[in-house]
Amino acid sequence: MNLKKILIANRGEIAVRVIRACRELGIPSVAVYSEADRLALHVRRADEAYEIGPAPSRESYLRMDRILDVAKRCGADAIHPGYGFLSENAAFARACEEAGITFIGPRAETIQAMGEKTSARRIAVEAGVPVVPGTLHPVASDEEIRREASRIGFPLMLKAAAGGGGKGLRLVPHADDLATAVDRARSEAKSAFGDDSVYLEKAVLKPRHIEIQVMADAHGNAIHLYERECTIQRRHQKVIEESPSPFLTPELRERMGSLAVALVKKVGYVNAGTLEFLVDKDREPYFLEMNTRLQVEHPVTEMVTNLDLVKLQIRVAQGERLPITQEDVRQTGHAIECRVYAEDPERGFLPSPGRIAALRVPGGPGVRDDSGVYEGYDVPIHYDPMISKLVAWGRTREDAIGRMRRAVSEYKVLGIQTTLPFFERVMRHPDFLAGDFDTSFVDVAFRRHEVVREAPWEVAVAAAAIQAFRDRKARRGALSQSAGAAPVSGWRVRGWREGAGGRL
Amino acid sequence: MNLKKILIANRGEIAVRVIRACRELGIPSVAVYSEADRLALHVRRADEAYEIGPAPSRESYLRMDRILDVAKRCGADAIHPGYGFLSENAAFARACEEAGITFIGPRAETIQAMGEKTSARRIAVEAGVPVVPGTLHPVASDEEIRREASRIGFPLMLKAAAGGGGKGLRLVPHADDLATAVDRARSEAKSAFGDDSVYLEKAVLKPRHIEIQVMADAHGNAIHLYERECTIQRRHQKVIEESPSPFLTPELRERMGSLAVALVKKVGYVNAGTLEFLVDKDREPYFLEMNTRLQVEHPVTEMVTNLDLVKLQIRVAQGERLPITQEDVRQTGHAIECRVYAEDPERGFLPSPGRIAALRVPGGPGVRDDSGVYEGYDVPIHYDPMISKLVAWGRTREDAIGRMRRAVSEYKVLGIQTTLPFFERVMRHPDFLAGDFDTSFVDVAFRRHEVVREAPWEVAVAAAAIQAFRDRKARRGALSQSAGAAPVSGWRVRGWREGAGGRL
Amino acid sequence: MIFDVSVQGRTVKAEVKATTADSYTVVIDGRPHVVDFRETGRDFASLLLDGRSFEAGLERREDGFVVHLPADNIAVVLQEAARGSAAAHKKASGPSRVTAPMPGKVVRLLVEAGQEVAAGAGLLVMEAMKMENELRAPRAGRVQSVAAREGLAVETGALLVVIE
Amino acid sequence: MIFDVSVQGRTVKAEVKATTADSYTVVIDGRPHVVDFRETGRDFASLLLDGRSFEAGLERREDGFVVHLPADNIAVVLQEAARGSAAAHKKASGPSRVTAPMPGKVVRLLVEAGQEVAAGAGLLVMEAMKMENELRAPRAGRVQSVAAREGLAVETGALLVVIE
Repeated sequence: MNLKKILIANRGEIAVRVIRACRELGIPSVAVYSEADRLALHVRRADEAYEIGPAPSRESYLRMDRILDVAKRCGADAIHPGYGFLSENAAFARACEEAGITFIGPRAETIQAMGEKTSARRIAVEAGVPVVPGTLHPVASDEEIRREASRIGFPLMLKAAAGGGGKGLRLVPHADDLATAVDRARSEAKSAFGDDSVYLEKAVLKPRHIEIQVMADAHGNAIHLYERECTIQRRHQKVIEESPSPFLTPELRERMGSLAVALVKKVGYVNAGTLEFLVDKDREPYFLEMNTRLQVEHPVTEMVTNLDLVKLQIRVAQGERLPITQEDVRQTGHAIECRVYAEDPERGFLPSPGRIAALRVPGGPGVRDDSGVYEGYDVPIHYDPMISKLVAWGRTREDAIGRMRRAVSEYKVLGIQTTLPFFERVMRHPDFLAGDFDTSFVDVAFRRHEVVREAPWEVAVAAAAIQAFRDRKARRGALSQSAGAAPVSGWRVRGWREGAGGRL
Repeated sequence: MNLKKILIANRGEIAVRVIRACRELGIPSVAVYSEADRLALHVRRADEAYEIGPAPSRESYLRMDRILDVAKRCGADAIHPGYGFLSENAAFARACEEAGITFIGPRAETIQAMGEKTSARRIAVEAGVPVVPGTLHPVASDEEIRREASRIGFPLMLKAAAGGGGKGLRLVPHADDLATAVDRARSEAKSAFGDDSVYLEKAVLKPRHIEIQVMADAHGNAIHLYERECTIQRRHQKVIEESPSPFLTPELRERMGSLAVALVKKVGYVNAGTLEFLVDKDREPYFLEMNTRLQVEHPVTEMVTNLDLVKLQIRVAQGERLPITQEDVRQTGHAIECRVYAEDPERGFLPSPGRIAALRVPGGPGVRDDSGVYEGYDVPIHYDPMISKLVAWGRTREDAIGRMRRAVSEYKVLGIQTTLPFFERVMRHPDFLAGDFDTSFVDVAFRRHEVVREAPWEVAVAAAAIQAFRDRKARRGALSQSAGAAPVSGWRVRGWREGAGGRL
Repeated sequence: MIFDVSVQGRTVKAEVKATTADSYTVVIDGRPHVVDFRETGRDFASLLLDGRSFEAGLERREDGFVVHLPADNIAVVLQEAARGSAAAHKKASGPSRVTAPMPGKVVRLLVEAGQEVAAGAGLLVMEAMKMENELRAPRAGRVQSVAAREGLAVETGALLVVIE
Repeated sequence: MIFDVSVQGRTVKAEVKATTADSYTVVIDGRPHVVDFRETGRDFASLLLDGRSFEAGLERREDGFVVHLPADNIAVVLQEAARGSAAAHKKASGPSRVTAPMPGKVVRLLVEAGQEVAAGAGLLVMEAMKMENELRAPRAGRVQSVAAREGLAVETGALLVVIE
């Protein structure tokens, strides 16, 4: 069975990523968009595009009924959910199945069993996969939360049962912080996932976040595509991922891969998925959760395995067998991903939406830019601030870092703040170069150990002063020879003032 | 010995390519530029940049004295020559050696022996490598050319002895065409290489151009990195290259690789080089010539072998041993390169220099853009019209073609004509998809068999009519709500008129 | 607003009506299309036509636009109909003016005034971007005049040869 | 033309003189630099300083530029010296006005007028791009007024809280 037309129930760079795969396979693609997204790149790149509601996700990208209605009207016989939004919503997968539309992902019952974190933990425990001590059920009442918290002990992690991507996730250092943290986590979980139930886990100290990519077909074949190192996070959200992990030994890599495949086979998993582990400083892995969908950081796996995960997803959804066995999967070289966010790293990663006044993207060997924006685009305030994923591949980790550094130096985003200057510093940080970091890297180690660089501030002053000189001359009509330079339409005003505060 | 600073004696995309490798390795790079190239991308991307003379190559990029002078003044201890210009000039390599500057390429004597085509053919014959029948010496007098031509027979090829890249190369169908062709070839050869001597070869009918990439260190180790298929040419210049060749059998691939390594070892070759072969319809290979330098199409080899040829060149030039043996070199997947020229494919590939009004480059998985231009850049009339090399990789040839098609659809160059629309058609052409083509593909097969596509001309009309409507309304001051759209500075005028002629 | 349009050898009429700020009805030879048109940067637009999405690069030319669509670049020559439909009248007969199709240098003249030439006969050789290109006669006729001089640099559009 | 410049905590004087169309002498705190400056597109320039090459993105701000260099983005605040060197006077004391650092929604107020707050104490929670962010007091003091209201959408720069 070949799919005839694929609707992408998502936006931004991941929608563009899926549309690219469709185009390469010759399958027509359909975008859906909110009122705020008429000008988004995924709308421009798809073969068809339909509006599905107002800006808030709840009224557009989370509206199953509208999305299914579009699919039926335009004749799409499959839906790719991307990540976030409805990608781990079992009810949506079931609604697709009932409407006779192929959901490109696991079966609804698997999403339910593995997507709900406490249930997945129970299944893992049954399968003999080690988990972090904590509650094996969502905890409803504040009273029960207090009781469980004192049983587990502090510091602990508070997590949205339906969550993902760091949303509804809180570290609670002491009992005193519990009440506030619960409120905050519930409120974020409610707005992000429409479900405010939470669970508790013991906080593993100085942990590494390492995940295993898996892929399974409907014929019982399952493989793992090695690990991704996702330890570098800010606000519990990944910012840099790489594969292989500089931390894993070959034995541990093998063990984690086998655990992942065993768990996947046990639940009859189909399509792409990711098993997240915490690895403590003694190199003990603890299963954290399973993401029953494509992952933001899938490109690092694609670059080291020479596989296209989205195309594999589509083939598996068509009922095909996996075209490769575990023995065919090789980890070649090293890949690093930097998530380019519209955020200001100088101000605690504060969101920085707005118009992209100019954009220059890096090219050349070993560099991949999975972007969801373009020059002239207004990054909206309504959605996730990630505007692009920059990925570099090299034969060695050192090669990949050199390439990433070079790519970051070529990447220019004018008009908004981005995390690019942050990556420039990380790629020179001795702890990062040594592969020696844990989840506190951004918050602690990085701030303490400021990297010394030659800051050519005189060059910046010279450039600014000459440009100001030229602008003033031009305004006074004295500089008639500046023919090639179109006048700039207006001053770009963004008044950062005092008060943005320290650690936001 | 580690190189401290590398001067790139070239311009355009290849200079940018080498600068990127330097930056990734942490080695400072030095650009040189002609008066016409102050705004060229390689000047912007290098760490240092120095002017070396007026626009004509003879007065700038071919001026060894000025380039060496810059190298000495700025403390560069190595020179990368790129391709073209001085890259195969033995006198330049020797002058570098004498100045104590590392020439990143083979030794001067090897360039002389292998770079001069008739000498290389003699050496090949001695080494038992088959060559196309023709003159084994450059032919000076018109009288001797006539005599040799009638000995070899028509059709024959006339070639510049110092040539490369299709310059000074002419197919002579009949004896009548000989005199004109000799004049033309000599004149081009003189202006391109400063040397007007030519030689003659029997024209092989319906040939394939297949070349073998080699790499050798100064310690006697030499490997080949498989083949590139370079059959698709216009005006005897390659436009599309791929690896592997859809034409080669595993046996022939093995045989050609072994022939190449044998020849390389025989002459004590060091650094990167390419052996070009013609393969006739009976799959007999004939050695044509050796290019003792990096090749335009090196990225396809990089993508299928996961090696960085420029970094390998630098390491070998530093005296290092090759970090890999023949057994480590694998051909993984399939890569295709399309050379984006500033030329109009609708008008016989007529050059189309001028200002790039807008530029959008493709991204996403498996796509590499090695560009030498940017938005706002004026493509000058003085140099080669290649503005970028677009490369796509896939697991299979079909995958790579799908990806190239997708990448071409994302690539936008406004303001000048390019070969991109041509590639769009090639990537749908049944003969190309079947891998069934020879060097006449562009000239004959492609014109005969026009590919039928849905041409959404109504969409073009709607877009143009609406934009014209908006422009007129805006000019009449009636459309006050078009705030976001900056007015365009001027009409872009390019009056193509009748008379450009058919087959230029 | 009504336009006379030439596109890919066709001549059509296109009428544009604005319905809202971004929505237009374009009637092309009697067939109406509802188009949601948005500028996405200075030289680009996003069009939705009955759900179909198109990304267009809009390159302004003297007489219209070259519209860059993913599959091809399409030249659209257009003129407001009110001013008289002159668009179609361009291909007049009379002497053929052979002009420089690119900036470059005239390397060699192959004809002189008064000479008879066949269609496709070489007229002169130009060099640009390191390639020599032969310009050929668009039709048979007599060379009326040769404006080009050997060794001279010329701009795009410069008159080189007139054939009558 | 002389500018008072603030950059990375420094305050310097920069004098610009044009020598030819593209060549400038910039004297920064007494040290002269010869700069070949060319615009390369609308928001970019290529600079050569004594052979060193720099690609700069020039982002215009109300009070100067953010200069994007390969290694970092550097904010340069500058003002013509003739008009009085006011650039350095901006950081005055007095009440601290806490303004919205981004467009978003005020989710929760954590203080009210009259309340004493410590430096770093939470003032309110804003939501933007799906994240909740706590805005904290830049210094200790008394909350003079709270302009923000829960549930309200605010633009960048909107006044939220004043601390005296």
